[in-house]
Amino acid sequence: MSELTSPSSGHIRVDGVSKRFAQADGGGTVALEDCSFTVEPGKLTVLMGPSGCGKSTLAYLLAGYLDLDVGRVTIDGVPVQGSGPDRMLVFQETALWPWMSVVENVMFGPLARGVMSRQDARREALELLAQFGLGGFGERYPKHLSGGMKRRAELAQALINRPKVMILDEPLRGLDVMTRELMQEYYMQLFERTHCTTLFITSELEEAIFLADRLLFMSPAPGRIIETMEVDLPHPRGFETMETARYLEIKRRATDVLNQSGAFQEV
Amino acid sequence: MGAVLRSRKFWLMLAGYGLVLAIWYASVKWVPLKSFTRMPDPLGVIREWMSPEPAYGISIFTAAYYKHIFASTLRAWTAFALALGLGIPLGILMGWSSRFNAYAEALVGLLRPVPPLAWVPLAILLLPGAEAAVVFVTFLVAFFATTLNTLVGVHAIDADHIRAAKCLGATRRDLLFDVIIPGALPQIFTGLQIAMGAAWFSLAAGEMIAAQYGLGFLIMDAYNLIQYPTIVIAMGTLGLMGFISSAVIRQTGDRLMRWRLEATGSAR
Amino acid sequence: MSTATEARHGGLSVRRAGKIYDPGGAAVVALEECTFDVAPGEFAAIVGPSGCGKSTLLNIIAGFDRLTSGEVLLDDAPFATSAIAPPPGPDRVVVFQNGALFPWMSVLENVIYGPTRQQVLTAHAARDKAMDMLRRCGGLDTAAERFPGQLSSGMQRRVEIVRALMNEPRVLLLDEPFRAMDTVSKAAMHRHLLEVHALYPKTVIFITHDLEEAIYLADTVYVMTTRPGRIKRALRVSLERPRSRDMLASQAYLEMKRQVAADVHEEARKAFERGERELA
Amino acid sequence: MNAASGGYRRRPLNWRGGLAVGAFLVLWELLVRFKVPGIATVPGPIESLVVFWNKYATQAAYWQSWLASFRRVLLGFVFAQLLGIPLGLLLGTRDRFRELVFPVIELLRPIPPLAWVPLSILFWPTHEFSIVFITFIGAFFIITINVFDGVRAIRREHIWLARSLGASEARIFRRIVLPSVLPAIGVGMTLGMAVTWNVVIAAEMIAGDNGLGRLTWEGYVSHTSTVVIIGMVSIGIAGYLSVLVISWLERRLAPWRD
Repeated sequence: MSELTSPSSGHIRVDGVSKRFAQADGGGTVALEDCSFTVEPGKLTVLMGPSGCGKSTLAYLLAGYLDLDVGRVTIDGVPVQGSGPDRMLVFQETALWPWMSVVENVMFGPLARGVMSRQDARREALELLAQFGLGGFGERYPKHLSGGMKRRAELAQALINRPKVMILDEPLRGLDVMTRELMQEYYMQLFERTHCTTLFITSELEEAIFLADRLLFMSPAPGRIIETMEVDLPHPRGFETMETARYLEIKRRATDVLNQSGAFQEV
Repeated sequence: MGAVLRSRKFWLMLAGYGLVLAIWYASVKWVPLKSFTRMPDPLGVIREWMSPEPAYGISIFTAAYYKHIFASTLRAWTAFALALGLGIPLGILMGWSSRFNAYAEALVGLLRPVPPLAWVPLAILLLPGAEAAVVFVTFLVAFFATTLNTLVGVHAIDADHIRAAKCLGATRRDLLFDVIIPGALPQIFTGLQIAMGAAWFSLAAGEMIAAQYGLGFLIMDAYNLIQYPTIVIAMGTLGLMGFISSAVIRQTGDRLMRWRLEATGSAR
Repeated sequence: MSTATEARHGGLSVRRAGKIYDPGGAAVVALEECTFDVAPGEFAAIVGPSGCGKSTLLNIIAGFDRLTSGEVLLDDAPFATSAIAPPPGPDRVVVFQNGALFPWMSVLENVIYGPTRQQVLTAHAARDKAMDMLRRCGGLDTAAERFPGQLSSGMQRRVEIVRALMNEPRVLLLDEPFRAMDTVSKAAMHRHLLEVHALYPKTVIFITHDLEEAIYLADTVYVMTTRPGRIKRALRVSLERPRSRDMLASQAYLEMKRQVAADVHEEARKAFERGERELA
Repeated sequence: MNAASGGYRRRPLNWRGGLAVGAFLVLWELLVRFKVPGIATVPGPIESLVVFWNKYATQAAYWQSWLASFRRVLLGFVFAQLLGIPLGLLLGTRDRFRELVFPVIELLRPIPPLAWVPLSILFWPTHEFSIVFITFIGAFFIITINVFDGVRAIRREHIWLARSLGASEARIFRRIVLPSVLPAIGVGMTLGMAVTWNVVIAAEMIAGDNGLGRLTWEGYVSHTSTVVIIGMVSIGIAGYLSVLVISWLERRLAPWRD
């Protein structure tokens, strides 16, 4: 597995970020209010919160898709300016371009920035797809792939650009529980190979604990970080990690945090 | 209301209308080409349209104007009603039983490519009088749009709704009225709006070719009698009546399908 | 295993059920030699990977599909065989995966639809029973006049369960009802379903991918193999009722889960790999 | 605008469909043979075919009408796409331009294309030009609105992702905006072509001196109903072929869709 990222870079600092969406009738909804946290380089940080608490808004702000009007976001000390290949976001709904073959989707980044010739880009894209178990699917259209396979193709599409940070916005939402568990294991193995700084967003508690080195809890809307929890489960983590007493202990503490945050009332 | 007045959108809209009128006026007045100078100018049209004693007898104050409007509207809505009355049941039947659909879809497929206005000569020959011919042609175009969209609506119904109703003891008749019709209604109304728009398109042509009165006839009549401002008045009125008819259908749809408004309207 | 006294009937026995689909000549064996029994009033969960025939089984019991071989008995009377295909009916009501409330009817109209269509109750009696049931199932009577589109997915699912129970079904069939929900609303729905099952004890067939959910809710958990679907093993759930969330941390629960999780995980992996091979 | 009233899905004509069409033709023949009142003036399918084969199929003038109509349809249609597609793209991507121009389009759109005939005759130097202008109007609004809707339906994630990867605006337009709008262009063209044929026939009846519409109208004026039938069937086939070509083109432009 060629060294995909340098684990030392990708330190994210978020200070006092708020986001308000103005509506046509002059009113407005506050999605985020005074949101502050850090993401350690080379670590897998999980952002956990109820649906509708502004998690995706935060992801879009970090990726540079939404304008930052209140607060500061820096990566390795440099303030974030617009979007770029250093911060790759994998959307909740797959965003592979349906009219391009899978390999073309993956090659798009390097070719768009002109950092590789077409042959090199194709070779590396195919090699990466093979490592993600999609060896024979390069020439297929995205719609011929299953949900799990599309996710892996999107990871290849992002990682070929050697991002400093990977942001994943509830990537496993909508998958059935079993495929989900298999994909959770897959992400863990991928992270343990690349150590790419990752911010993983989810509303599933077990998933959050299984993946996280550090767990951030978000309050219901308007979203704020209300609690941080270190998850010292040993690596490599696998399917059986979820049976260990340590895991259950963390799960119990995390459930208490969620109860206090009022995240459990019926939305 | 204040917000709308201040919004950029409103002023740009006005600017757009103003620009078009200005270009129209300038080109008619100052472009030395005959094809431009023959054109009626906007001020002349508006003056004619609004004046109590219009030079050519057609303005918002004259009875003749409303006689033409009434004739066209009556034809359009008669044709539309026929299309609705025949198209919806046929569309539902085609969606409901695949065997019937196999027969019907082939016949529809046979007749549909023939542009409705190509029927005008045959319609005049076969049907008693030009009136029936114009209404028939208008009906034809609305009928195809209604039938096909009703068929799409029936096919788009969620199979779980049908299965749920069966679980709850619904008979075939119950299924039709409790699931099929309400489920297909949104797509049926899409079809009805397309049908009404298409009806006014065909009506204008039919009236221009074969009618003795109505807005389409008025356009050709005004052209033949070199009453050019009246051409534009009739064109504008046709557009307006088409727009109003579609709006009426949209409103009826919203009222009949309150559940769609309530759901999308209210934040969950 | 608690057998609720009121549930006099609703016993279901599946005897060597088989189902073969024949899309374009390539015979697909969905079910083969599938056998298990559900006692009256018992809450049975069926766990298996996608494509293992769980839904096929449900469709056969509900009357949307027919058996190729074997038979199904309802209260010990032969009910479905390769020859007899029972029509859907109010004695076996399905709560669908993506919800099937009629969006164009109010909550109340949805709930009284069954009994009024079968002329089992007058409109007035149906209304009273419906309001009573809605009130007891989480105070849903306040939403009686609203349209399903205005409710949260959790509330819609509860109304759909009430709509099913209004018909006093012998068997309640739940097809992965909480699949699309996140942890928070799923936990609330589990609590609700257990309360409703205590109030209105019926035989329940609960289809799911989620082993944890199955053990937490059911009296018996049947693990199905990937296609062709067969019962791989049955697990008697020893947790007493009423169930509570802290039981999920108890040793008894963990032991049961450990026994079955390996099987379920293995079937999931096989289905996942076969799925990808078929796409290749 | 919805596809249901537009393109024809190529489906194998099942035996029931064939039976229905056959029954329709036989019924038509019988009605004419038994001089049913009202239908008597019209020739049966067999007679129409015979007359067509002897007097029209070999006649150059007949095929000239095809050419005249096709030329008008093609010219008007192509101009409508050349103007309508860019306009639709601009309306979809430039907010200020949309707020200025779209209300005017909404104002002119409800006016039936045929209503433009008198002004068109006045404005354009020849009848040919005026008819082509009418066919242009027929297809123009439809393609513009469909492309406009197509651009607005582009998922913002598709654009954001391309920007993140460092793509220039030109590359985003070429590799993201255009491909995702292609299906809408296909629908707009298919619907536009159906309307264009409808419009050219009427325009020819009102103001044309040749073409299939004219042929049908002269059949009516000269009370030779056979010509009316031949004209109508020819128009139907011409219209069907045109829409088939567009559907084929659409599938070629967007191979990833089927």
